[in-house]
Amino acid sequence: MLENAMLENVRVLGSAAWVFVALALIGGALAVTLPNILHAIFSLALSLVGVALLFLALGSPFVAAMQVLIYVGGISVAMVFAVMFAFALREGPAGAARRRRGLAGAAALGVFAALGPLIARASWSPHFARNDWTVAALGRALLQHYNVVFEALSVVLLLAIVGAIIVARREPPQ
Amino acid sequence: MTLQTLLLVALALFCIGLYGVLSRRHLVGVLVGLELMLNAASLNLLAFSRAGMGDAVTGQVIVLFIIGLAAAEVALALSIIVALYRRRRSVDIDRLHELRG
Amino acid sequence: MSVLVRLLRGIWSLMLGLGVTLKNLFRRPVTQTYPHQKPELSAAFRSAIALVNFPASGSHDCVACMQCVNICPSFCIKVEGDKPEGLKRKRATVFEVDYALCSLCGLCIDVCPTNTLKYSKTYDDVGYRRDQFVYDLLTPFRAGEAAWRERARVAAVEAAQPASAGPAAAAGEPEVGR
Amino acid sequence: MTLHVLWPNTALMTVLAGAVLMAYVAFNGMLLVWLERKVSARFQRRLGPTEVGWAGLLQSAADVIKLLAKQLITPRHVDRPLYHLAPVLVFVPVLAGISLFPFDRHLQLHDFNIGLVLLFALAGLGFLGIFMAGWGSNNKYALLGAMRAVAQNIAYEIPLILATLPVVLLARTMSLREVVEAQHQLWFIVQQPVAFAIYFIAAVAETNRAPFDIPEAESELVAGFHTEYSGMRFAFFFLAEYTNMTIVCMIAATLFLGGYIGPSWLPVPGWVWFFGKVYLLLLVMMWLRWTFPRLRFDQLMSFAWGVLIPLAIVNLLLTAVAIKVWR
Amino acid sequence: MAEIWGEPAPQPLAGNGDDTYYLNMGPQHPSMHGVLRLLLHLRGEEILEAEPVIGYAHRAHEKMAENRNYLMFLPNSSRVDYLSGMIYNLAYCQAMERLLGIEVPERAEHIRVIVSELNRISSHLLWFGTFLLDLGGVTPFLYAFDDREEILTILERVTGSRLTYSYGRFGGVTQDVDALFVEQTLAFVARLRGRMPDYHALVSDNVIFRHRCEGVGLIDQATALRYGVTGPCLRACGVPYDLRRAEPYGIYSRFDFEVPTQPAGDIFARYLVRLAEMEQSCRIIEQAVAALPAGPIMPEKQKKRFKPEVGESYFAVESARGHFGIYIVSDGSELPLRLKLRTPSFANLSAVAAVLKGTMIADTVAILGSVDVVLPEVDR
Repeated sequence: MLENAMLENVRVLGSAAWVFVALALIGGALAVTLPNILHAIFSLALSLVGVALLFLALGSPFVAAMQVLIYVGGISVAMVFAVMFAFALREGPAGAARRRRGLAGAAALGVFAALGPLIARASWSPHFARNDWTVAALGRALLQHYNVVFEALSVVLLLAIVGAIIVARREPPQ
Repeated sequence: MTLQTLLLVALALFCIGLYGVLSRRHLVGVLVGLELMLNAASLNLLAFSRAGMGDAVTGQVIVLFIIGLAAAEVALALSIIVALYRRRRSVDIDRLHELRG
Repeated sequence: MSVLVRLLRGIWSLMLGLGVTLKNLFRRPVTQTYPHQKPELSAAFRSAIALVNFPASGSHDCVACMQCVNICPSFCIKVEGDKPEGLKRKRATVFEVDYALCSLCGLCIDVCPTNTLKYSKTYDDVGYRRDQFVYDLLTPFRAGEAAWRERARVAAVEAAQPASAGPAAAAGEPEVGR
Repeated sequence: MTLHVLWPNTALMTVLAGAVLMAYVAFNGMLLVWLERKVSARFQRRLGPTEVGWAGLLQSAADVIKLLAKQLITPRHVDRPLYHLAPVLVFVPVLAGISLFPFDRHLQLHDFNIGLVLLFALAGLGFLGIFMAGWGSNNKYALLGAMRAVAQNIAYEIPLILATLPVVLLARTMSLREVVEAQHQLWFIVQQPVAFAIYFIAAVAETNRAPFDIPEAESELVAGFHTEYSGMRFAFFFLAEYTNMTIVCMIAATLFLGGYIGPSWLPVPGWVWFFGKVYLLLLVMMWLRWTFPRLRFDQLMSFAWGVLIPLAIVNLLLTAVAIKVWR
Repeated sequence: MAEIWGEPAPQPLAGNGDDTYYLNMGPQHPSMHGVLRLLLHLRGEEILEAEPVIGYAHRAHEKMAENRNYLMFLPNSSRVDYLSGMIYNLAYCQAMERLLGIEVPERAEHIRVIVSELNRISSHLLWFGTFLLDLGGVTPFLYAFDDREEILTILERVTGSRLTYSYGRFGGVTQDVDALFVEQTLAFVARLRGRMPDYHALVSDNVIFRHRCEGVGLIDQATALRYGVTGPCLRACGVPYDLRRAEPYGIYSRFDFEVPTQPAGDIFARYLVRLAEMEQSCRIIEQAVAALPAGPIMPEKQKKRFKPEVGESYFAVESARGHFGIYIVSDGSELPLRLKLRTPSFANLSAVAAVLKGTMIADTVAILGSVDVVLPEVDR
């Protein structure tokens, strides 16, 4: 498009969103670095809340609510639940993981270095402010256009529940 | 904040998650990293949806699917981790690797 | 169907319980608002022991026989006595009770030969230190002690003379019985 | 080009509304504590608070002063960040939740078109705070209490949501104000008595009130997840709990009892109706609490999964079929 | 915890390497009935093992007896079990009367029966309240205490004390009763009977209560007999053993009453037995009041010092909790050579430890409450 350069500078979010970005990134950074795994999960929850707020700011309150309801209220709680009852909480000796950390950091930085400039340089053709969705539209899309996916997902969830129960069940004492 | 900045933020989140997945020895720690990566993807999708790439609903629908799938994934992963822990008394990736076979 | 019947029966039982509490909601509270409403003490109410003030003699009649000291399971009574001049019986000069130790069994009252021990009726003693509960039972009698001794001496002297009245005047008949 | 933000219009408005809500939450907490004491006392043929203020009305204020003045004790063995964060994290979602309601026709901060979903999402946030408290306290009673609380809340959130769905079907909206507006002819409790019953029972369980007060069963777990908290931190939990009660009763009043709608011939403002209904429901919750013994944990769970959820699903299906037939 | 079990635990909550952990319930805990300490080995909420640790309320009553003369032990007797202090107090008096060969006047015997049964009812009422409190029901607790208050007021008028009555003396009782006492007692019996429908509606029929109680905490007959369980707990296993009937003491053989039993052996059976026992106590009270003769309350000749012959005596009564026995060995001096108390709670608590395995924490509290242990009585 012709006006690419101009359009790229159009703001999708207000500057208040930087707070949410900070929340998401700091929470994420803590989640991958804190040695105590429970602290890590709680930081993940913080990051998820940040992402949910970003969703909200992006004009998708329903998705944001679902993110909080399922991700924060469900998934992270399930993680905490599992960790509390079953696991040795702290990781092994820190020194043993140093090399791994170095490699992981290099890999992550590498990905960022590879993709970041691409994103920065790529030209997008955004045409904004389409706010024409409602919960009803979302529901119609889910149940009509994406019906097969929706049903498949529900089957997957059911299977996951059954599978989880079977796998995690304590073997009866013999 | 422009679309580009938002995409960079999502990339940063993705890389943080990647770092977590690669550096953690604790299985749940790996799972935490994975969730971060999934969220980065969701953020991307919504940003595009917002920016009018595709129709307004599709991006949101896919994010909803991601959330649902993540729930299933975490449930299964956690149950597998619990079962592994019961059998091997460890959630350390390296030790699990050594114990294979 | 039986599940439904059980469910309904369960709900009905809960309703009955709610009925009971609702009924009591509208009944008069039974609370005594203590500092505003003082309790009525029964005649038998037991509090720390005290010495009876016999009207006839105007004083107590502790003869320091030590029976209460010896019977006390808590070892909380301390009695000392001397023999006033001219009298046959001893007379208490110290009578202390450590109320913090007392178990209010009443054995001392049972054994008292002169029935000069009784329960007091104070129920609201407070203190910050334990030694505040060491009661000196002779306190109310201190003022009249010298006069009593003088009267008793005179009575004893009179009793020694054959013409005078009986010796009962000094001791006095106990009128606080149990 | 800024996208519209879903908060009240200006920053000043936001701050003001927040302050008013804070004040209401604090006042409401104090009022409910006083009410609970008074009501429980009368159920038990006692007097309750009588000394501070008329009929002991200032007793709660005196307690707040006491709690404020108390030393904040941090036990040595706690997980500090979690221990300190938990009370706030429990309290914030509750505060946010109470800001969503239409107290009167024109008395609402912002009418979200998915207000109901937001409410449940916020309720989900509270679990994490409870978990943090339970784990951070590093105390087995607290941990057990947190476990129980979260398991119970998740189990009862399902019937809670399922019981509100028939109302959504009937009102064809998830906006709280529109749900209320849909009840001008008939309160939804008339059409949905079973849903209301399920909702109310699940709501009592959600707020950890007797007979579902298993997470803080004092005869079993001492005080559950807030065993190690004292002073103002404890007060936060306490306040969150009472505000939570208020919120579930507000939802019930909004969804089933016509919210701010009352008989139109009476010259009574809508908010009076709203709060009247809310406090009536709160009184019923107190009545339940002071009548029944506590369930056992597994019984509680099987009651949710075995009775409430099937009942709620059947009710939802029947409602859906009925709507399809009659509309 | 960790050091007791010989396991290092840097993270107290990390558990024992598997998903089990230990919980130290008590000695300071809201529902440990005093100072019982239960060491629970748990998986989740399920109890793998439970070990009661007792001794926190040990006051050496038996040793104290050996260092005091017979009379001086009187106040101790009602403090062994402060909830049925009257029964224990009178039991000690009766044991001494057997040892000393003292005859008790008729009127005193009747008064003893009346106050004992009143005390039994008050103990059962307190149990009723605290048991419901253990189950989370606060209101029945206060209703029961309201009723119990009446008994305490009645007994206070006669004995001067509300809980630890040193009312008995060797040969009789300290105070005589009057017409008002009789009136109040009968009024209380009527009041209690009037309250029973409320209790049943509020508690016995309540579906939540039933679910908490029925089939929980099963003590079968064999276990009960093996551990020497007595009192309501034994009668709830279908054994109609009541000392008032099995080996009547005092004048209990004259009264017409039933020994309520239940076959099930669970918490609910114990609950029903106690409630039925309150009614039976009411019947005994009515008969004793009707037959209350005039006369002295102490023997004509009262001794001040008691020196039993060389010998021994065992006397057992049915307390509110079961078989309470006093065994006294006399060497002919003013001090007992040995005084041994057989307390029912001790045996009952032992049986509880055996049945706790496999239950949940909430059940533990309910079972412990249903057995009605008084810890100072266990420790003595």
